[in-house]
Amino acid sequence: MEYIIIIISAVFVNNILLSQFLGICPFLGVSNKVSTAVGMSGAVCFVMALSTLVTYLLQYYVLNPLNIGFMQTIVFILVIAALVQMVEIILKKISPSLYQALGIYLPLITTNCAVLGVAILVVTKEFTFGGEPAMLNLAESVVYAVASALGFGLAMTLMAGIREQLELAKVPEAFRGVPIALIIAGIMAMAFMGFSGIV
Amino acid sequence: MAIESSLRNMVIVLFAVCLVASAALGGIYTLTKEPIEAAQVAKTNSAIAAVVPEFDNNPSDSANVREIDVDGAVSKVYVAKKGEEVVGYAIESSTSKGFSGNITIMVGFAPDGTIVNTSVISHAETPGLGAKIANPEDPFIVQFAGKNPGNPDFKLAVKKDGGSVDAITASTITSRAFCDAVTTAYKVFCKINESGEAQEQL
Amino acid sequence: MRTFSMGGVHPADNKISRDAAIENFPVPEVAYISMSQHLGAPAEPVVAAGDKVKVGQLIANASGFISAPVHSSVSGTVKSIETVKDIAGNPCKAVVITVEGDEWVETIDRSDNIVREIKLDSKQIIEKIKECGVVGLGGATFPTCVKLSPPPGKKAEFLIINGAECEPYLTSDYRVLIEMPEQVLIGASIMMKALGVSQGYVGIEENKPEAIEKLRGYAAQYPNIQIVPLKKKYPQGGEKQLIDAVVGRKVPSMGLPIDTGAVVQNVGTALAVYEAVQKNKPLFEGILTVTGECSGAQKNYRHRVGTPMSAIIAAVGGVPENAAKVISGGPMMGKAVSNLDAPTLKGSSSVLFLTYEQTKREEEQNCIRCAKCVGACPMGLEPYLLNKLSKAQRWDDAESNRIFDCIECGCCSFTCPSHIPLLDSIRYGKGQVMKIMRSRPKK
Amino acid sequence: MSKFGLITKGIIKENPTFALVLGMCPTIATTTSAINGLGMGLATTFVLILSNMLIAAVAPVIPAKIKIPSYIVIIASLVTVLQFVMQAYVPDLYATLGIFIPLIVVNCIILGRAEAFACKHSVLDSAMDGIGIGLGFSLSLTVIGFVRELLGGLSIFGNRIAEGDGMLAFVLAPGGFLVLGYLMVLFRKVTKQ
Amino acid sequence: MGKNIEIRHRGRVCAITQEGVKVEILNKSMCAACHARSLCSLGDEQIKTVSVKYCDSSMFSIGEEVEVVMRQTMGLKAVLFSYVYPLIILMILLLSLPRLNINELFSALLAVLAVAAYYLFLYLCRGRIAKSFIFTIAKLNN
Amino acid sequence: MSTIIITVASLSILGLLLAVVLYAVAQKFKVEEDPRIDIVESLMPGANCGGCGQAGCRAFAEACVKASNLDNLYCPVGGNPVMQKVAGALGFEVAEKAPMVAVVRCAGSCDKRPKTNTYDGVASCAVMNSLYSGDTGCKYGCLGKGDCVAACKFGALSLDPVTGLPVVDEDKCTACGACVKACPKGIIELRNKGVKSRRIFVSCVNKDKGGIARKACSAACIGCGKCAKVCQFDAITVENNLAYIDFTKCRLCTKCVAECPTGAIHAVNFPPKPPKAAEPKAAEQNS
Amino acid sequence: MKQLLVSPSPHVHGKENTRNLMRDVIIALLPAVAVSIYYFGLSAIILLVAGIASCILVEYLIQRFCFKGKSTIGDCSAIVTGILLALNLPPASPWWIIVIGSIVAIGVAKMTFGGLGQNIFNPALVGRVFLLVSFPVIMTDWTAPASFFGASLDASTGATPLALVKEALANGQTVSQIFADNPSLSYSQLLFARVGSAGEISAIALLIGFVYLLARRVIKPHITLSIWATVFVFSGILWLCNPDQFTDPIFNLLTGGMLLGSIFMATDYVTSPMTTKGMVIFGVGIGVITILIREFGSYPEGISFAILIMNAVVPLINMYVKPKRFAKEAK
Ligand SMILES: Cc1cc2nc3c(=O)[nH]c(=O)nc-3n(C[C@H](O)[C@H](O)[C@H](O)COP(=O)(O)O)c2cc1C
Ligand SMILES: Cc1cc2nc3c(=O)[nH]c(=O)nc-3n(C[C@H](O)[C@H](O)[C@H](O)COP(=O)(O)O)c2cc1C
Ligand SMILES: Cc1cc2nc3c(=O)[nH]c(=O)nc-3n(C[C@H](O)[C@H](O)[C@H](O)COP(=O)(O)O)c2cc1C
Ligand SMILES: Cc1cc2nc3c(=O)[nH]c(=O)nc-3n(C[C@H](O)[C@H](O)[C@H](O)CO)c2cc1C
Ligand code: SF4
Ligand code: SF4
Ligand code: SF4
Ligand code: SF4
Ligand code: FES
Repeated sequence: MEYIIIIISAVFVNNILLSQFLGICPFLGVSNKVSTAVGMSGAVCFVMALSTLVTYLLQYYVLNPLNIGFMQTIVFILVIAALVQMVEIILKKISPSLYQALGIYLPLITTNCAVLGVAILVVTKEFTFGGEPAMLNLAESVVYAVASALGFGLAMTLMAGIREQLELAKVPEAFRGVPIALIIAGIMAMAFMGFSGIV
Repeated sequence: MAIESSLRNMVIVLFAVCLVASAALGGIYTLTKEPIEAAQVAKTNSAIAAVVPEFDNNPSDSANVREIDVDGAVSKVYVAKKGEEVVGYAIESSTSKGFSGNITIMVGFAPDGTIVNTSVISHAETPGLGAKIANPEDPFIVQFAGKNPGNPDFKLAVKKDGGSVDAITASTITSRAFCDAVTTAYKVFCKINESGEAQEQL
Repeated sequence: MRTFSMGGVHPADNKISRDAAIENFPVPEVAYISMSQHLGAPAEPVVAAGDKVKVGQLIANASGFISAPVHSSVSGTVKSIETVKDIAGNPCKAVVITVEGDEWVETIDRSDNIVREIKLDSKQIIEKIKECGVVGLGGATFPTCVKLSPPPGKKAEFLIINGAECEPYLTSDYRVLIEMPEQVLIGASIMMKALGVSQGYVGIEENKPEAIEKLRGYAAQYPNIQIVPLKKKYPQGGEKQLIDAVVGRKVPSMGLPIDTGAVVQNVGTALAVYEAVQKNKPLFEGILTVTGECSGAQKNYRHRVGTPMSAIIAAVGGVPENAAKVISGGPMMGKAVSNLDAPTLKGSSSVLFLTYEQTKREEEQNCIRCAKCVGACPMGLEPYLLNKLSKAQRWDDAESNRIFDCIECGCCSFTCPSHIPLLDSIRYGKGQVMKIMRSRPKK
Repeated sequence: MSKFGLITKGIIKENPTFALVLGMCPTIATTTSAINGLGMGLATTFVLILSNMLIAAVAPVIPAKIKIPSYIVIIASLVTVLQFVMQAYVPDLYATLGIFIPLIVVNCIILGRAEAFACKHSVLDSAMDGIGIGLGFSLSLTVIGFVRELLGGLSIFGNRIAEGDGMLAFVLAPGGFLVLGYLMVLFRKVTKQ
Repeated sequence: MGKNIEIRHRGRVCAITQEGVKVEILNKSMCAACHARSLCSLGDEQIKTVSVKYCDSSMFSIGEEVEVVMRQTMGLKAVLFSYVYPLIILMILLLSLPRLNINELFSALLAVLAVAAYYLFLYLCRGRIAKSFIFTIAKLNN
Repeated sequence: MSTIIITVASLSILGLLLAVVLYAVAQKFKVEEDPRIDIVESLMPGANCGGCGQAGCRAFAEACVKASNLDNLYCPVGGNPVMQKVAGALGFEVAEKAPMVAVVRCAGSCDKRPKTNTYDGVASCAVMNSLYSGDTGCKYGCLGKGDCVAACKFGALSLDPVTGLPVVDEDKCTACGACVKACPKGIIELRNKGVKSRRIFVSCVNKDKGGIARKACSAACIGCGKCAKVCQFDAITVENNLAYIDFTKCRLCTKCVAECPTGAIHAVNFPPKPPKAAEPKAAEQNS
Repeated sequence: MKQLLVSPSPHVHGKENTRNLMRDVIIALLPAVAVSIYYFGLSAIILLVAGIASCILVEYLIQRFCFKGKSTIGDCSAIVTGILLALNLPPASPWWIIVIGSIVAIGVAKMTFGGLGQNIFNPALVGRVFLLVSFPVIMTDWTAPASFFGASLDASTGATPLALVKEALANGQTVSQIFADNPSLSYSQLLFARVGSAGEISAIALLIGFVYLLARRVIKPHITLSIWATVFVFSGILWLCNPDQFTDPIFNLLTGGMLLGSIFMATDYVTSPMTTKGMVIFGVGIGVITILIREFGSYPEGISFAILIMNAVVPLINMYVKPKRFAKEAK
């Protein structure tokens, strides 16, 4: 049950893009094609899960015991950057053709604020599930990260669909590209406010 | 890019960068440690000062903080004293019944149980609506000062639920939650009173 | 009542020339016989200036597999072989003949009696049809002999005679059905024999009850030909739609009718086949409706191929004062004529006059995404999308949305409340996509 | 380019928000009021200037392959320092800006300037560049915050100008997107980009 | 849109071997055309090369511009293999192990190990994978 | 103090690990992009028009960096100045290319070429062309629906409302050739810009016999061959009833201009002629 | 000789046009308009006039001064938006609020995208939701319908049935208690006149409009019916599970903006799918989200949000749900 609440909350109610404002740059930049958006979502889910897992362990099993919680930012960013790179090497080593297929299909995901943001949120923010606020445990953290990524993917896919349609519409020149995407995001954020209170 | 990217160079440089950076960080951390703690204390104290009469002790000093458990929820109680005399209790209580997320407030009680003032420590209510609770001058907040929840004339609930509190327009939910938090605080106060501590010090 | 399974529109049928019996149009003084009267390669002239020709004499040979010979429709002297302009103003090669008398080739049986017995065998029939230059008269003028010889591996199962005439205004097929019903049925039987099939159908729209009656009268004599009344809905006569309506099979996308076992031939084609095989008469005449509310007269003419269209128009009193558009063919699929001096062709089926009010195109507005075009498309396409993709020249996407399936029926343009000329761009896009698809190496 | 040019280009031609469309997250998240926007802008500027200068100073001795990680270490350290300072001296602002302070690390503007400018220029020029870009960023955020505060809360820099409520949507999530979108169009029109 | 959509990228032949040709992708992603590319850490700056086997390498010459064609489903499949399946493994272990009273740290390590094992498995199957990711190249006809 | 030590130790360890990982990464992806690409790209006009035959300016920049010489690479938008700079940046020699400009070879304005019917379909030359020969007697001439105008990314083309013909703005035209591809009638040609922007060309593409051509359009080339005779440089050929001036041979002597009985030969940007000339203003449309 | 017209086929055209379609929608809305004027008198008239006028004006000004194009107000779509926006607001809303709503509806949601037919989101709903989020106090201040003119001047305020139930549930009451306490929640009240937005108070008037639209073939029934079916089934399941917590399906169908939204707003051509299959998916989505928000969310009513959210999904639906093609491709 807790997991379901986390998922609904992260996907719909507190959508990482539309209400937490994380990962807006790729949202505006890469959301041109639905297929890419879907592929990106899959990749982001994995990257977020993995990096949240590792940063969670670091925070609770290294930084906190050593009393150097303030090293969070610097440690997280370095670890995430290295992780992403490592996954890349591994994939390339595993199967060059698989790696190539990925490569021409998706832009490389390096760190962006969504990945780091979720990693930090998970270990700093208190969450409430009806009762007292509490920190998330490991499994919950990772579920939260994946759900956030799913929310990211959802918003991204919707936006990509809309932009593919708008490509054939007569959107005024000055609005083309980023501005219209922002306005759509604004209206979507408004629509998503309807979910408030569901969890 | 004068330097070649050999493994040795990379390790040395990165090691050096990290070394310097971390040393600097550690250093600055120790330097700012105290001001940060002071800022936190100041923040709590000013929150306390807002809800209780003037005091001259340091209520957030651990000696003056007690943790009281009411209905399974733990609330912090800060005891404010002037000289040796207890002038009030600042009770931090929170509720999850807000419109969005938790609301944590500080309620100051005079030793007789009269509410001296209330203030909001954290909340996530909607700006312009529920967020009015964070405005100390809002009529909604003002109406609590001087009331004693123990007094039968003052019923700690919004009018819609048959109480005596005027809700914020279109924010019944927030108003209800606020009342709920104040009630919790009052219960804490009563508990202190019951256990005789308040009396003892009087 | 049978009909096709999706889409379609209901334009008013306006068959105002329905009761005009077929008249013979006078032989012109000069005939311009085009070498491009059929789908495929133009015919190769075999006469030269100064040659004398008779009616029905071969004047040009087929120049390829998909091509058809051309016969003289008049007798006289070949004046020249030159370039003339067709109805669209585009040049085409033509044999120009100065008419002298009306002397027919002797082998043609000009009597009125109906020859019922089919003497030739399948091979001979097809050869005869080929020699006589018979082409499909339902619009595409595809050489009939090709259609009657299914490619190896494909087997015809039945023949469908297309008597739908779903286009508003046109009545030439209707008159043929009323006046020469038996000839049509014999023509059908001949083609069935050629194809080796034992089942034939004649599909006729319900707004021609007399024609249905008439043909049903012969049911006993032609037991393996069934008369099928069809709902009045455009484009009931579209080949794919007709097969769907009559036998409930669907021609696959990018496929041919033969993939469903069907061969579809127009009523006029059946008549031409009858005349070619039984009467030895090559195809050099056609039935042509002259109509339109503003037209000086409502006529169904039997015309000699190569008659200048202006002569026919002059016979009904010239282009009417209030006519804004002259159309060769029906209002849904016909071609607007820009050159009235163009000669008639084998496939010419009508001259239609429309007034400005009837034909003007309203100003185009934004697409309101009402999906009416999607509902109207008999091929299950999304015209609004194909239109936009064509305009944006996104041929990949147009292809994956199957623009090549469009049969150019015009239902979408007809129905669009925003007056978007959808088919104009779709047709262009379809052309481009087909070009790209053809240029791809076969896998 | 003159020192002055270095500073001004960040405001119009290479305005990080409106022209380059970078660092969108803090831009939308923290501009619920002009002051918050300004605060975020200045915090970023602080890191930007120092990182530009530090990187300009150390760039010559850094092998190409570890350029990015070294820069990240430098930037992240600066951000952490910023966190300390803000916690100590402006705790309220720190609380308001929340997670977006640590996220300055991944703000593309900073790493971008390091890569595109600082590592090839002198310390002084890099500082100027940092000031310019930072100013552009701060200015943009302040303007967005100003508009949102005005429409959403009927106040200017925290001073109410009228009784009653503004259009709340503008201080909530949708407003951030909408205001940024329309301001960007306005910017495009005005600068004829 | 449809099922058989292809992804096409312009590329340049950079090497011809006995097995096939190697092509460098030219316009790599949206990022390549972005004005803020040099400032953005999202940027996808790597040149990607693709080796195309099973094609008539004599048809191409080094430096020639060609189009690399890949079915879109192939891209999705690649994402599935490299990210989604390991994610599923990770999640399953992470959610189920604590139920077996295994402590958080260990279950996390086990989950990560399982993912590593999955990748090892992929590595062992790389021959088969290589067969299902096939690019084709087409000459540019203009 | 211990905090500092732990900090330093942990971060240093992390840094070391990172260095190793990154070293491995670097070994795997030896793909440092050639920095010259950025440099070359920054020299490009940034129109991303594809006029160079590449996918965009960056692709062109990459192609330049990769290429062993610049013979087959030319940015029509930037023209010689840009190519010189690119060559400079990359250390290549580059031969000057004569600047080109788009020229509309049809002078069948509304008064010279009367309409014979009214077109009422979508405003697209391509659609119109596939439907029929056009709304005038000349089936070669401009359809006037502006596909070329739509194709031009530089706003160099516009339809003259009076003549109904497209007009090229010389200053804006970059000779990218998009309009040449767009015109279904093949009317637009890229020609040398010429000395002082002076050009002489036959503004007609009608291949009909003289009489027919003349009947359809009073400005048509009737293929009489007078111009070819008068040209001393063999620049003019007449084929299919149509004269063509080879711009590489033409020396701008303007003799042919006066010779043409229909004024089909246009001379642009020449100083005003003595009033004798047949159609002195005929060239206006291209200037 | 006079010049002939030449154009590609077809040469004739059906009689429908955009303006007539919009006119039919306006006619279909008249019963609801009449009812709202009947019950709310002057305030309803002010709302409608201000809504229509400001929508037209905003469209005209933007078209004229920002796009510098020909005026497009002749297609009447702005009037539809204006009426629907007016019918979507609490009857006592001040006039300026609908002007703001119109600016957002037409200016932001429609013209920014390029005008009629280009928008992704339903303009009237964007306007309404913007107002709801921006002015929650005004937007939840309901006047009870009080028959006859003039009487509305000192009309009492009430809560909409949904808000009433939601509040009471939040306060710990059970559904049956609530229904027992409030006679205004009876079906007969719900069918004819109850507290709500200007246009939603009478179910009968809206159903008449629905029948008219269907009869004139302006809309297809798929979207509307699938919303109803989904709401019925989904809320029915919840209700059967726990009748104390969840309201019954009929109540859900008759309350809130359900009818107004499902008949007039979800069916907006521009923002709904192009195929019948897609329409059903769209309708089911709206139904599910509406009930989710109503039963679990903090807003008492969710159909506006539901339609907007599904509007965002429409491009995906159009992309992947294709009409049934005539035939498969040949092998
Ligand atoms: C965007 C938005 C935000 C809201 N925020 C709050 C809030 O913070 N606190 C609250 O009590 N009600 C809030 N509400 C209103 C509730 O939804 C509900 O209408 C109200 O609490 C009912 O109380 P009333 O009886 O005073 O009208 C909000 C409404 C909207 C539209
Ligand atoms: C290349 C080509 C080959 C064809 N082959 C056959 C064939 O083998 N059998 C047949 O029945 N029709 C064949 N057709 C004719 C078409 O199926 C169709 O009858 C013709 O295009 C006219 O149809 P329409 O008037 O509906 O456009 C062929 C058409 C083309 C273009
Ligand atoms: C939309 C459409 C409508 C058509 N309507 C008719 C029609 O009413 N009658 C007809 O004989 N052919 C009609 N045709 C042509 C038929 O598809 C088919 O080509 C013809 O019946 C084949 O016979 P033919 O080869 O004898 O011409 C139509 C074609 C299309 C695409
Ligand atoms: C059946 C139908 C329903 C409509 N519903 C709406 C609506 O809900 N909201 C609206 O703003 N316009 C509506 N319109 C008008 C118009 O389609 C709308 O303004 C477009 O979305 C603007 O592009 C409707 C029109 C029709 C024909
Ligand atoms: S013309 Fe083509 S797209 Fe239009 S309705 Fe007919 S088949 Fe469909
Ligand atoms: S019929 Fe016209 S307005 Fe309707 S969807 Fe099709 S193209 Fe658009
Ligand atoms: S006029 Fe033609 S060649 Fe010149 S810039 Fe425009 S499209 Fe290119
Ligand atoms: S020059 Fe060609 S493309 Fe341009 S308007 Fe004339 S016909 Fe059309
Ligand atoms: S993704 Fe760029 S700032 Fe968040």
